[in-house]
Amino acid sequence: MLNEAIEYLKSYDGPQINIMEVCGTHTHEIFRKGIRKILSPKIKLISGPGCPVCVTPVSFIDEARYLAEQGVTICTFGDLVRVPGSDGSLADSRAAGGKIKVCYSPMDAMEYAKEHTDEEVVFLSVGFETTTPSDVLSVKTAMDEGVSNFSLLTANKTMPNAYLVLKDSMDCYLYPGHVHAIIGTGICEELAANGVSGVVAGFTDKELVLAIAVAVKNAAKRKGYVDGVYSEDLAKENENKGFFVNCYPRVVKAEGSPKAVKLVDEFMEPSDEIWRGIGLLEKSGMKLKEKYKAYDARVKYNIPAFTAQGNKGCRCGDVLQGKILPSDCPLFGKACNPDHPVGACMVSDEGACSAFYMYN
Amino acid sequence: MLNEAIEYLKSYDGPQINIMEVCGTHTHEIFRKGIRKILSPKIKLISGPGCPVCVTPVSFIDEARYLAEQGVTICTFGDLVRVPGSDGSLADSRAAGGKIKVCYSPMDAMEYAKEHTDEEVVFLSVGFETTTPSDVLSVKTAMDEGVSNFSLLTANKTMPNAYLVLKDSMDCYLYPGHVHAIIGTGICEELAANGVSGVVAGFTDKELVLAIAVAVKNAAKRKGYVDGVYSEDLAKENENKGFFVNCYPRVVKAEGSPKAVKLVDEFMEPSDEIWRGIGLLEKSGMKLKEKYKAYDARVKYNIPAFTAQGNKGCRCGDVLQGKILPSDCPLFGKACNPDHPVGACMVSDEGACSAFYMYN
Amino acid sequence: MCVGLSAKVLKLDNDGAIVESMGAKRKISADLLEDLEPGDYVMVHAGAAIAKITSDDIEETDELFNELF
Amino acid sequence: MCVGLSAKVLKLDNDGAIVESMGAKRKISADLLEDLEPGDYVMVHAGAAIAKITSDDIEETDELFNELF
Amino acid sequence: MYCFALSAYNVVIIRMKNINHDRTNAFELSVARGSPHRARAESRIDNINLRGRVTIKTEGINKMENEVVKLAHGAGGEKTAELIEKVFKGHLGNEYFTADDASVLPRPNGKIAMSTDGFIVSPAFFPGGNIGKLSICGTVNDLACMGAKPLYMTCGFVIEEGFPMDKLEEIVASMEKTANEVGVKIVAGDTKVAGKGQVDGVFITTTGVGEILEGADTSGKYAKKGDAIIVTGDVGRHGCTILLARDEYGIEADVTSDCAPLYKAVENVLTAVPEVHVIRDATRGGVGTVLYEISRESNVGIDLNYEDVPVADEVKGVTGLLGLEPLYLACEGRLVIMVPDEKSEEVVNILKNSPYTEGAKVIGHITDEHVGKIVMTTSIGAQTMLPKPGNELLPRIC
Amino acid sequence: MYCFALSAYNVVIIRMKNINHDRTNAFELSVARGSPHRARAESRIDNINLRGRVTIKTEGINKMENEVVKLAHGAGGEKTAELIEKVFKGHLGNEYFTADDASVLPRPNGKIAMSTDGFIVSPAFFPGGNIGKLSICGTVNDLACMGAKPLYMTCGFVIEEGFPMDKLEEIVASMEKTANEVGVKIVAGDTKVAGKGQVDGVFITTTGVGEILEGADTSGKYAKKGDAIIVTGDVGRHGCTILLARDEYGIEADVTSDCAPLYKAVENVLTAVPEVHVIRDATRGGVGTVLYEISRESNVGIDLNYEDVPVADEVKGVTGLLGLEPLYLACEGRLVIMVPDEKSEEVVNILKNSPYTEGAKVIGHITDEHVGKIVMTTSIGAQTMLPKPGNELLPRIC
Ligand code: SF4
Ligand code: SF4
Ligand SMILES: [Mg+2]
Ligand SMILES: [Mg+2]
Ligand SMILES: [Mg+2]
Ligand SMILES: [Mg+2]
Ligand SMILES: [Mg+2]
Ligand SMILES: [Mg+2]
Ligand SMILES: [Mg+2]
Ligand SMILES: [Mg+2]
Ligand SMILES: [Mg+2]
Ligand SMILES: [Mg+2]
Repeated sequence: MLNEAIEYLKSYDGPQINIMEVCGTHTHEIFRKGIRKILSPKIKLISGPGCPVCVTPVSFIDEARYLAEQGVTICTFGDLVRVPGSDGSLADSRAAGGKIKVCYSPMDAMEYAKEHTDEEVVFLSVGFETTTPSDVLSVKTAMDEGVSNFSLLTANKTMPNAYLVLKDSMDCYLYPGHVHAIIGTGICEELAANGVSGVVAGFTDKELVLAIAVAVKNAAKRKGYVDGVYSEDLAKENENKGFFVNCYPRVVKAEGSPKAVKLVDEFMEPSDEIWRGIGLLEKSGMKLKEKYKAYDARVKYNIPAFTAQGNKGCRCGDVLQGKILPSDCPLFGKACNPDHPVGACMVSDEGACSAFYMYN
Repeated sequence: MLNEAIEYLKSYDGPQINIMEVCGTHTHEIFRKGIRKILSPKIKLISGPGCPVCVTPVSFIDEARYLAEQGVTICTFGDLVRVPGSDGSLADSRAAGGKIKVCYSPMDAMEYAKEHTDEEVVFLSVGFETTTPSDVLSVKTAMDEGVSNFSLLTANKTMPNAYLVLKDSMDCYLYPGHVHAIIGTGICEELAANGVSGVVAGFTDKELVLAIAVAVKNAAKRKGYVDGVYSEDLAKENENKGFFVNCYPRVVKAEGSPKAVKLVDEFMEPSDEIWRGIGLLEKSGMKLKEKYKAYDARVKYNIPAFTAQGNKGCRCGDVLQGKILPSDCPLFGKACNPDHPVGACMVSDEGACSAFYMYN
Repeated sequence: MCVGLSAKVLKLDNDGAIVESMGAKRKISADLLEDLEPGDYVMVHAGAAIAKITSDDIEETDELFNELF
Repeated sequence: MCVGLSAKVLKLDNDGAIVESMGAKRKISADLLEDLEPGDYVMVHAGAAIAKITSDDIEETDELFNELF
Repeated sequence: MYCFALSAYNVVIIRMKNINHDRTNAFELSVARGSPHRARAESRIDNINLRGRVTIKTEGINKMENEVVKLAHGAGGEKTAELIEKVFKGHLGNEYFTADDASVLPRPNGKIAMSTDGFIVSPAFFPGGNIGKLSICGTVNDLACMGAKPLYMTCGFVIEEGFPMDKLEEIVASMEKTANEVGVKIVAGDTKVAGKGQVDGVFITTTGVGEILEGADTSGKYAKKGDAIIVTGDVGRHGCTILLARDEYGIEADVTSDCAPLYKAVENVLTAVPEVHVIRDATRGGVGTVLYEISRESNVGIDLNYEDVPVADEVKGVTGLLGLEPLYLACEGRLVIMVPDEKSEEVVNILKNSPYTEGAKVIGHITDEHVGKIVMTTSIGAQTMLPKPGNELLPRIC
Repeated sequence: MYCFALSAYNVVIIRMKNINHDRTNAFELSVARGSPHRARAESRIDNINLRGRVTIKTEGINKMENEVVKLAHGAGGEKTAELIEKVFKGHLGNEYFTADDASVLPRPNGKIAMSTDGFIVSPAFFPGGNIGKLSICGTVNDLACMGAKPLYMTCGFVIEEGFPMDKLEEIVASMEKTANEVGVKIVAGDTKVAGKGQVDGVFITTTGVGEILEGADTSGKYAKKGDAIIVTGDVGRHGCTILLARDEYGIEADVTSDCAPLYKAVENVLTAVPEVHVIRDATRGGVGTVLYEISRESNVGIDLNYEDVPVADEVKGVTGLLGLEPLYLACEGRLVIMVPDEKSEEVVNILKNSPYTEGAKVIGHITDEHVGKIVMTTSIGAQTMLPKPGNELLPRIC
């Protein structure tokens, strides 16, 4: 079956189909498995803003480095360690003596704080709907256990507004499986009803190939093509009709995980967030509610405002919006490479520019 | 002149003369220069309780180790690092992670505290009249400069009572030059008037040889011998007459250093102190006055009482009182050696047992 | 990692769940899902089980292919 | 060290004195003595000048010998 | 043979040279009951079949277990001499071990090979070995890669004040065992003690000198188009083991380090197939890094069958959870061998029958295309690049 | 010859082999004004008399001065390769320097000597040298002590994350200079980067292989009754310098380390007087420790004229203030030589005319009395023991 799908994607000769992944792991696995290499030239994959590292603004790193300089222990997922702020990364802070601890989970960071009462511990809370519940859990547990030296520096993002902003950049989204494992597929159905298409995809090679094949087939159909044959009637009929297929049903249920959603809503509220390269998106993130401010590092440590912008030459924004390929950025592979990343997209293995660099 | 004195000491054949040094540096320099090796068998040098390390009780080390375990930074003269407490030395505390800092002076320790406000710093205040003024100066300066994380763990000792206790152990004291540079020679004159003889000695080879020669000559005279000829009249005449000669006049003045004495009296008051090997001597030490208790580590950290005694087999006390030679101690050179000192006399290079071990 | 590595629940207690994936074991939070039981397969992300899996068998993709494609 | 190493006062200020002995220099306290002046010789112990010395010349021991012995 | 008896403060090593197996030797060993030294002493005695002739007393105090390394041990004086005498010389001593500044050694035959490596692994003890074993394997393997029989080694220790003396002895005993297995002599050593916090536990630097086997001529520059690429076992075990032993990520798995001395395997291969072009041990940076190094040094491209790269399930599980690439995890007992394709089967067969290389497997070939790059064929049959090695390994979240 | 030009991020080392001094060579160096590299570049050009033919531009950015060593530099990947290429190979490279696991080297003549030492000096830079120079001198001198001409060396670095790259380069440049002076080749190296706080700055372990000079046969075991004991200069400078450089005791004095490579001096001595019995460099532990070592190894006693031991005034001042014994302070450029008395004048004269040993002096003799002990004649003509070396050096109060 896998072979059949691969054959389909290799030999596809219908109308041009543009598919956008909006999940860093999708981007990474697609590169790692060489999936782009087997796609017909008529199929284009765009790496959208799905890597939480890539969309994290410069100022967030500056805030974290500020805390590290004050002697605060920074706990973070490994991805953020090398992301450039306006004047260096957390790896530089560490080399300068700052305490930067890579953690497997926010809960581990909380445990660390509990065991090291003489340190002030801040967890860098980045990620999408998949990660936010774990961040919240760590705060809840800290409260339950009376851990007062632990807090979050939040940059949590939510997907739906990004879906809307980017809806004209492609023919079909490859929805991130684990985001929708949490929030369910209601939003996908809604988008389809409004003419925005997408398929939920899993993460194994088979799951990705299947989801892309389903996306291509349906997107082509929407453009009036079935089995390579064009029908104007079909095209007309489908013109404003989006489609949605859940290609990851073993994990993603329509209702998502209500318990996780409830937990997040109890502790957090929507906030306007800056997405690196895209700009400010209203209600595109989550922050701790006022009543949990004791766990909000910005409040707790009265962090000054950092307003630095990324390098002007960096075209991460255009890359994330599918307007250009990483290789179209004039800095790509020259001033900007994984050793000296200029933009965030070059940092994480999940970043569009980084993946493009490493696998080509 | 030196040669003349050396010749005199080599060939001396009068009555047996016992001289007691009560200064660690005297002990050390006498060994280092080989002065014992040139003395006629009729002259015996006894190493009395002059090394502040040797007379420091086991419990003092235990107190310091207790503080180190509580995370207090211990500043100390190098001599104390290897002195055994009841269950290990400060070197062991350091190997176990304690912060033990060797300092040149109490003032340096105070400066360190001033520069490291996040640490609690305690200086191990040992020594005789020569050292105590410096200890007091560090407290005075800490007060003047508002340094509140600095204090002293005192074990300061004073000489006069020891002179009285040991007055029957010998024919003549070799008074420590620098103790009397501070307290003057009034006490020596007074002792002489009461039949206790002594000479103040300096520290160079010449000064020591001179002082010993003067001591021998006068002591012999007191016993009725002049140039080897005995006169019963002379012996009778001098029977209860002590003598005193200042053989270190370039440094030691009759009045001592009034400024230093006044400073000490302002901050400290006499205290009853335990001398390792000798026991409790009334008013044989100095401690900070009640009104300076903020700088008294015992009060500040509420140190529990340590009552440990030294190893029962150790005969430091008899050594210090001139009753036995170090080599007469059954542990000497066997269980007790500079690598594994049993008693304090084996620790410091100034210690009687250590010097005896190293130079023989 | 979002990667599609499913894990089996070995043990559950008040503290959370011990899960295992190809011999690698870790304690994770079970607070985001209802009624987890030993033997269940879950997807793990950032230290929490985020979804129960119908089956560990990714071969079902083949069936799914027939169904969706 | 009590050792008889005399030191020469090079400089004095509010903070103390800089002394020198055979090329080794250190800042010490001058608070235990009255009227110290540059050029004076002192005995140093535990970071403080404890005595002014009549002369740096330990050769005077020879004279002393004649006088005392 | 060495026996251990423990005096009040120190391990006293009784060394018996030229032991006569025909004579009845009886020794009294005073070893504290429950001491690891007892087991070791017994096992040694066992090894030379003297068990019946040895009396082991269980009285006596063993203070050494509470002893730690102190700054005085590094001061160059009597304490240093004592440490060398009692810990190092006892285990590592041989006819060339010297108190002089340098050992004087017989001239080797033919060309010599020389290599050095520093070992700073933390923790120093891990499943499958410790820093001592590692420090011998690392240098032995480097020499073996150049086709050299390891002859002489030196070792330099930097030890943190407070390091437990019995742990140090365990490390040195591992070095002895591994060196003996290979037949290499440790001819000089150095010990420095650093203040608490100036060094993390213990660091070891070893240097080896070997003589090149006749006919052997290997180098990272010699890979040729068509060469088969062999890896001698599953990859990433050591890196994975250390990662787990640090316990920073709360993951447990039953993985042991592959740490092993590979000289015998290399000798077997080179004796039969001197045509081998390249041998390199995949240590820090793993097999992926080695492949990139060789593609650059030999100016060739590499085709890799990703699915053929052997990886233990547990390593897959751990790297899966953390988002790491097994090809970039360190090995300490794996070689990458490049040999003309027609000889690859023979080499694989020899390796399968040699110690520590039973898992040998062909994983790819050398090509003259895509020079300097490694192209891997993935599970879906696509060809894509293996990302270049680069930075510190950091687990990913997403 | 090397020239340095600085690109945006890294020192680019332009190496010119077989430079033809008769041709006109002009290079443009882009070196930031005020950069220490500029002075170095200029001085090098000076050295080979090319100054007039070189244009030095002062524009260009020198980012390297802000660069530090990062964990990625030790991960074994591209960053490690970059560090080796740009810092180590540039300075230390030679015909044997290799990217392979081990260097393949010509067989030495006759017996070989092998020695290793670790260097953990703190601070890494001190008046008279730095840890790089020290690490070459230490091993060169150990080989020289055995009468061996240093041929090959390896160096292992352990570097703390955050160590300034320009400081590292300065260290490596010192190694280059010292190795060149001796004519020893650095044939292999290793670099590990330890996390912040896992190591204090930089540690270096060097290992050397040399060939024994014809006729030379020295050992600490060969001291004989009647031998004169020569020390090649004033003692304790290095230990005193380090003590001052640590600035723990607030003392200042104008003392520089004696750190120096002594092979040429030894070669001069052994060529003329092969009868020399013992040569040992007095490093850690100082001359006093060496004398005790030799008295034990040769089973002899030693008579020392304490007043003849050369000590610089400043060293006397510092040790006087702190209560330390100069004989137990480390030297890094002083040899203790024992030679039949009748040859001692000749040896002293040769040393006086050799580099770094101008201050050579007889300080005592070997005796068959008081075996294992050192008896010194003091200023008052008394004879007493030199205390045995033992513990960590701790300044005394009283
Ligand atoms: S290549 Fe670098 S600079 Fe260009 S868009 Fe990507 S991250 Fe930004
Ligand atoms: S030799 Fe040791 S045990 Fe005996 S008196 Fe001296 S210090 Fe005490
Ligand atoms: Mg040496
Ligand atoms: Mg090597
Ligand atoms: Mg290696
Ligand atoms: Mg050494
Ligand atoms: Mg440690
Ligand atoms: Mg190698
Ligand atoms: Mg050596
Ligand atoms: Mg050496
Ligand atoms: Mg190496
Ligand atoms: Mg440091």
